[in-house]
Amino acid sequence: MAGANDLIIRIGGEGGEGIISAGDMIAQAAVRSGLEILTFKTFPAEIRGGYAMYQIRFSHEKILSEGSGFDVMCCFNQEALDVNGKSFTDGTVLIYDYPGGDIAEEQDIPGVYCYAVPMSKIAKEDLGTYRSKNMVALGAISELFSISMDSLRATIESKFGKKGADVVEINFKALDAGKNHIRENIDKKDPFKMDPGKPQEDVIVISGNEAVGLGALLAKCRFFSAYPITPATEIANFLSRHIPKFNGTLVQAEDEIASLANVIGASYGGAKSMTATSGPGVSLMQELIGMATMMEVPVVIADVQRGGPSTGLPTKHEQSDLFLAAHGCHGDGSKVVISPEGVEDCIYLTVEAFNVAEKYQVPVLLLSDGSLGFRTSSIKKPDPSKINIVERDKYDPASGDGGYKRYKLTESGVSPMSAPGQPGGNYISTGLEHAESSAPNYTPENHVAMLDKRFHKLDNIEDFFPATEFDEEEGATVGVIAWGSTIGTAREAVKIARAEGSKVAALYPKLVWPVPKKALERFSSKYEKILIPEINKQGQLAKIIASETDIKPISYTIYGGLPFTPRMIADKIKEVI
Amino acid sequence: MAGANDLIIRIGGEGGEGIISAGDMIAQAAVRSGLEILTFKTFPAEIRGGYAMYQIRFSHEKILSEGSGFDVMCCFNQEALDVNGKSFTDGTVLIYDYPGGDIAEEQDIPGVYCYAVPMSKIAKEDLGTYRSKNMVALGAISELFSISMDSLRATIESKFGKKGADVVEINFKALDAGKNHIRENIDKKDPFKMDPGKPQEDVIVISGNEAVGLGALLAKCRFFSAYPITPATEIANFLSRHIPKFNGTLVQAEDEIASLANVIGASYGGAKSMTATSGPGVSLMQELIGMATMMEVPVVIADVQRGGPSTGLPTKHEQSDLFLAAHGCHGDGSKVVISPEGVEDCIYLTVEAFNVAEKYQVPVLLLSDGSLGFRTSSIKKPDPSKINIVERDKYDPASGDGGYKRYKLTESGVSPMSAPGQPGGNYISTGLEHAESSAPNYTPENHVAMLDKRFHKLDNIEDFFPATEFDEEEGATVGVIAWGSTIGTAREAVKIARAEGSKVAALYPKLVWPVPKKALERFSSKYEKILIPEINKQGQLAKIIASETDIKPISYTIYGGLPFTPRMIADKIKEVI
Amino acid sequence: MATETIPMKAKDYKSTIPPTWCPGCGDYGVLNAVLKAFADLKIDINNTALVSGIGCSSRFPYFVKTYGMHTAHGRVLPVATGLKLARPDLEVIAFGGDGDGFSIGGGHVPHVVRKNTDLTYILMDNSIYGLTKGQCSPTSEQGMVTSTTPYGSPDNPVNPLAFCLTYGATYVAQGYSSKPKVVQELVTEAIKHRGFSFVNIISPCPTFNKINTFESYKDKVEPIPEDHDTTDLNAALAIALKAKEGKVPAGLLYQVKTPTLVDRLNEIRQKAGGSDDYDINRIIDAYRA
Amino acid sequence: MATETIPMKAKDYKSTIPPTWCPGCGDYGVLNAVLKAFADLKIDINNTALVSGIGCSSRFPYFVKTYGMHTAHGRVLPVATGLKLARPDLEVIAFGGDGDGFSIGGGHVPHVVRKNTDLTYILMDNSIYGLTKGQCSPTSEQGMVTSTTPYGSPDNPVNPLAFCLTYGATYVAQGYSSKPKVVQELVTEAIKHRGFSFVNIISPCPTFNKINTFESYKDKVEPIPEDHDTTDLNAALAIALKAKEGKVPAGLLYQVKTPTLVDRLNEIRQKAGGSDDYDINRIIDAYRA
Ligand SMILES: Cc1ncc(C[n+]2csc(CCOP(=O)(O)OP(=O)(O)O)c2C)c(N)n1
Ligand SMILES: Cc1ncc(C[n+]2csc(CCOP(=O)(O)OP(=O)(O)O)c2C)c(N)n1
Ligand code: SF4
Ligand code: SF4
Ligand SMILES: [Mg+2]
Ligand SMILES: [Mg+2]
Repeated sequence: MAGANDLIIRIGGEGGEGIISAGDMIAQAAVRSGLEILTFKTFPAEIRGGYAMYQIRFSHEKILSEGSGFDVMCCFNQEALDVNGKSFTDGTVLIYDYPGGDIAEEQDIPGVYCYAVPMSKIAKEDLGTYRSKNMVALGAISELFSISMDSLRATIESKFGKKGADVVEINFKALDAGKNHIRENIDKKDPFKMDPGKPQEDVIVISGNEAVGLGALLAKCRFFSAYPITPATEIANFLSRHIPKFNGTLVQAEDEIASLANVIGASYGGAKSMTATSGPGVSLMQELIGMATMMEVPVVIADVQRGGPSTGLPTKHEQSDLFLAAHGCHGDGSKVVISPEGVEDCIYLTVEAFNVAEKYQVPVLLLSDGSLGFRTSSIKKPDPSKINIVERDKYDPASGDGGYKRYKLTESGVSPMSAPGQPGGNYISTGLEHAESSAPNYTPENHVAMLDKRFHKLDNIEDFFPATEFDEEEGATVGVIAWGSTIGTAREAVKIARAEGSKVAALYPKLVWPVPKKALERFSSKYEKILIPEINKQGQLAKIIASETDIKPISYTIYGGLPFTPRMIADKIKEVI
Repeated sequence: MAGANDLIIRIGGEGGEGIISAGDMIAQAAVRSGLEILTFKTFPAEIRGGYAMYQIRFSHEKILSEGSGFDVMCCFNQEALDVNGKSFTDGTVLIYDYPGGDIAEEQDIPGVYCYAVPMSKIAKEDLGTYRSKNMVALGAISELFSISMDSLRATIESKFGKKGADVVEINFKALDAGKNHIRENIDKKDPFKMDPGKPQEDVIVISGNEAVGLGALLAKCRFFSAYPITPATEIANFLSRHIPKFNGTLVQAEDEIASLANVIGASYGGAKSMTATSGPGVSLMQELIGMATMMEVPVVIADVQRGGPSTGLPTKHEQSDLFLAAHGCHGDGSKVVISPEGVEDCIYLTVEAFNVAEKYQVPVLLLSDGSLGFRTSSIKKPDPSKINIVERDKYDPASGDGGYKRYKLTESGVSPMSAPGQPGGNYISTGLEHAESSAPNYTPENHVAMLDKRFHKLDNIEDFFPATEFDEEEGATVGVIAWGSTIGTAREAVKIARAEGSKVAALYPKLVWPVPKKALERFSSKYEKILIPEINKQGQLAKIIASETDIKPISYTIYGGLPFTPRMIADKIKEVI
Repeated sequence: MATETIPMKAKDYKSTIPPTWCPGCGDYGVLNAVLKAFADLKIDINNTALVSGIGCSSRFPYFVKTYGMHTAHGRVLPVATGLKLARPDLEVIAFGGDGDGFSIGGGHVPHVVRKNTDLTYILMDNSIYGLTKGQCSPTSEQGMVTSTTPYGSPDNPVNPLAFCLTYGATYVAQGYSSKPKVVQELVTEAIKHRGFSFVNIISPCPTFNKINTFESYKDKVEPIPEDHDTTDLNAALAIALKAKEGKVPAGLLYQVKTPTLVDRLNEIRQKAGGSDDYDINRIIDAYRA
Repeated sequence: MATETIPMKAKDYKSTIPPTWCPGCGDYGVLNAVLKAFADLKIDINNTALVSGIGCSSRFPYFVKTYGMHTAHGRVLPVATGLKLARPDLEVIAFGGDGDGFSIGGGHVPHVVRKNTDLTYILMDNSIYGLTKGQCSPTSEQGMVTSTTPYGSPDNPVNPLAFCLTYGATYVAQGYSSKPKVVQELVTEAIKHRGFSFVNIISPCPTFNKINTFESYKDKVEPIPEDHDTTDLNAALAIALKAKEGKVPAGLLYQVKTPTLVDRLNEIRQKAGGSDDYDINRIIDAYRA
């Protein structure tokens, strides 16, 4: 449930009924009218024949998470009612397709405001096209909760304008039909209403996946190769449209192994390079991630996590690839794992992922997740001129120190990297253990020196990438540590818990591997109990922190394919105190 | 250095000079004469042109490890002398090819007994064939340290008999030439000598890799598919000869992914099935290991670990795939990791790996390593009639409880498994999250129930497979925990430390994932400090134990591609006390 | 619970799980034709396993009453191979899509085919990635606009028929979802064939592929001439290569009899003196010093 | 440290790392021929990268002074592809063995080939796994005894030439390590070719392959007839399929000119209005509500 000036609307029904596009439009319209929005979607793993849901949270303030529950439920069919009915509480608003739709009975649920809107019937009988059902629903919703009709019309116009005036007209008519049905037949009793805000110039609405693509472009990524996979494909979709504009290259490879191989070859050649996939792809990439570690080639791998293991729950949400990301690859492999908390982070942490990869010449995994990838959010328009870009330490042919040593044992552990074309910089990049020159070398001394080098270079990463946020509280005994998209939820939970009188602190690391030890130790030294909520079975971050520090965290895991609600974490905080 | 009745001889030179076959023969001969042996080999990663070494440890008692250093070094060339020279100590015996060989100078090393034997010269000039050089060396060695010449001759006869009497004769002549050179020219001053033992009827000499193959046959493995890789290929070599004898199937697949896919298909069909590989193969198998977890198909994957990451050090020794084995696969994957300590374990723990896989319907990884795979040992001949074999819980069509539920939520978490051919047992084995029936199901409740099931079934594994050995000591403050082939070394180290007056206890887990919590906690509750020696950079078992229990281990890692010596661990024990 | 004794009709082979394909999907036609072939052949649901990879088409096994496996993307053939080799008594039929088979799974095809592995492989080719919502597939035309190729695909397509013929397949045929009778016949013969049989079925995806539609195939699908010699590899290759001209030959391209992988493995067992109760001590004793 | 200006001789291209191959290994002949081709072509060591997989043959790049990558088993082509696409200015040449290329790497070949990726691929075919000490390779004959096939291999071999032709390669040739002059010419032309060029070189492994020895090839290697039309795909396929009769055709089988992947990607950049200083704000602004 949302607070004041905060409204959560859900639309649910059969996949393919236009729920996603209706949701997108009302979200866009709300932003046009000056509101903040954050959306949340669930799809079936099948193309047709399953339950799909689109939730929009509206507010006048920055929104941090999906929120807890919902205020308004708009049901396109009986299944949507069944799935969501159990979550109705006192004061929930139910809008449902009746009569003439899939829902056979009139609803009269105690404590719930039930508004019947015959969406299917209006669409089919009055408008002559069943496909306009979603627009009828939008009209009803905007009328009921004062979402600006002008903004909605403007959104429709910019979306369908290209398809012709008649298409726009049909949609307008459907909107009006929905609006009029409310005006004429419904006696609004519920208290929900979103006042329009002050329209803002510098706001964009973008999804998490698109934001990763945008971040890559901002970081000057010029080579991208991937293989389609849910829920990561939209990163490729975005870049396929835009990377050629920068004379960059996009390859749809034959599989994930080939895509990472492409990326490693391109990065060896000097291009900032990236791939994007989900868990199954990351599993397949293990050998080559280790090769990138060994070759010390910078690469960025976005992993939009889904429910696992195996094919699992392709369209659901989980934070369960951390073990694989941090501890995967045979042998001792040094690499970095970064995880964004929200859509804005998807932009800026993608830039950071490139910076870290280039700075340390390592593979960097960027762990997003299905909810975040599909989420759209209103965020401040990024300013490209303010983006800080780090370049790899390049070999300088003029350095003139005799034979070039690709894997020179330097103090920092990072060795200048040449690129083909540079005279004197010739070397063979290799996955075999090698001497400084890059020639194969299997002596014990050399292997020790090179393993040390590859780990040592990351010793100071926490200072280079200090993206760990402290939210301290005097007198608190419990400190919450969250990662990835659970951070937003935890932020709200902490607010709620504090508002309800609990003392609680929080730490939000964006660097999850190597774990930011200094921050973790500083934080844990102040709070007796460390609570780590995360969405996986094993408590993966909690276990990694337990093994890397002296912290003995209390692990709080859920793993049903859905995000936490702030309420859940707030309750847990109280329980732990 | 070995103790009384304990001798370590090394032969070193260029790969391809017959060092490996000479070593094999003297080892065989020693066993024939009633000694115990344990060998250790290092090869170059290239076929030609690198240093190869064969070490044999002889004793009258059971041998637990490669030992510390060596007593006798037989150098075929200068490189062997350079590599090993730094490890000479007071009393080392050096036998070297001089004059007329690759070593240009006569050796006179203070404190070292230097015996020049012109092996190349004798072979070329007296015997007319350079290839007999290794036999000349053997003759000299057996004469010097009283390795039974009769046994050597018998070994040669049984090895070369098939090739004809003249081949045997040439080898005998070379042996004699070496022996005579010692008798005539060398004044033996060193004290080393191996008295023959009592020849034993029920002893075999077998390598770690062959032992894994034998274990598989004993477990009634009838399907094996693999892709060649050093240092695991000998498992496939062994099974390719023998599995067809049992009407079983061996496939050399096109890659490691296909080999595990083959194995999963075969096991679904009801056959006990296995693959064998090394780190790079395990990396490639990650996706399908997760699939086996999800499908609940029993499979055994032998990983003969080598130096990593990436191509790394293909012929060297490391225990660095534990993180990947335990924490690999995207999503939360339940699986089991077992690690043998020596050649005998390679037989019996392979049987156990099958038992665990079948009992729990999980993928089981058997982590051996390069040293152990190539090691030959004299061991007690296994008695097939004493092997305990566990079969999977099979679906009984007569159970008549209506529709078959492949993934039934039982109390133990294990569900009876049907095999094609069984009427009424039809189902679709799947990597998608599924309901009890096996039909796809993505509801939160179901995913939670199924994840819980897949982890829960392993809850009691420590009782089913209680292969954790306690070596307690009253009053000790330090407890050593070792795994894999480091166990043998640790056993000797503990003996040494105790002999030298230290109080120390030890725990030897063979089940490394899920960690045997009860054993670890019982053990750690008694000893203040827990020391974990292992051969990898990160201290992988130490970290996993730290994350799964309250133990804060002291991690002792080396990672030069070679095993520990008992001396190193003994010294560390003292340092920690 | 006993094996069915009354002959089953096509519809009797349907499981209780209703297909999740979009209305109008070509895969329905394939399902119906395959079920008819099953009825024709009196397929025993207990001794048959349908194995698939990942994709819309790979959902196939769920909709049939036999045994089956829904594996990982691209791994249908090696999984099916393992099952067949461990259980030569079973009828093992592999199903999948163009991406599953010829993109991520393309490395397995040559080997499963050259070994003449005793499998039937039924591929539903829609020239698109259906399940992931419309990306370019290995059989998509060069220039095709999809979500990952907004400026048109730069890639020439693969030719599944020509590939399998060159790999040494011993049965190669092509059908079209809208001609269920032909598909049924080709599938029936493919299942009867000993060794590897490949049936490529053009099965349009109306949801995501707006180029290779049922409409577009109307004039392209051409029955293979009656007089085509199905034992002539060169002639078969020539037909397969017609794809370049936009033609879709339908019918049997090639069929020959050669020893299968199961045959060869049996030979090996014989050479090794294989028996179900071989005495393992004979192996162990060879390791005595 | 400046780019070499005096023309380099073949031996000048040798790095300081001596080859680690066994005495008598066919790969020495390939190395020498390739170095001569480099000298012929005045290859610039700074603008050339040799990329390989894993195997004896894949050690090749270490022995040459250019840039290079020694990658993972089977991944030579996709790594080389990435490098070439990111740096079309470079000469990128891929090297590997029969196992690397056609077993574990066999899934990449069709795609790299059909896309006409601008690479030269030189494969040293010894019909064995050399580096892992003698197992059956995808080009090993059926019946061959190796360490993993003690009763003889059950598998029919692959045909690299026929595969690449069917995949749509635009340059396909075969050489033999003992005929270095021919190899040198074929490699020279392959490097000059725009698009994907494939040179299969029979390169015996005297250490582990006792069947396909230099001796055994003496009567098998046959120059391709002078009058062969190298633009005739069917004729080329017919020659490639001669392998079945134990023949080893040597020479150029096929060469045609068609747009390359680099060409196609340039077209896409043009369509997209690509420029090095495209204003990213134009993209961002499209996301305003
Ligand atoms: C390792 C892996 N990579 C990617 C995916 C995502 N994926 C699922 S189906 C599919 C392609 C489906 O296309 P096709 O095989 O042609 O089947 P169709 O849906 O068209 O029938 C992809 C890329 C996956 N499941 N696993
Ligand atoms: C993933 C992986 N699997 C297996 C291996 C082991 N391996 C190294 S080289 C090789 C085969 C070599 O054969 P080929 O490619 O023909 O090259 P050759 O040595 O004969 O030149 C194998 C199987 C590996 N390095 N990596
Ligand atoms: S998306 Fe295409 S292939 Fe998939 S079910 Fe729908 S129509 Fe069929
Ligand atoms: S093993 Fe064979 S391929 Fe390898 S270097 Fe030796 S001869 Fe050449
Ligand atoms: Mg498809
Ligand atoms: Mg080879």
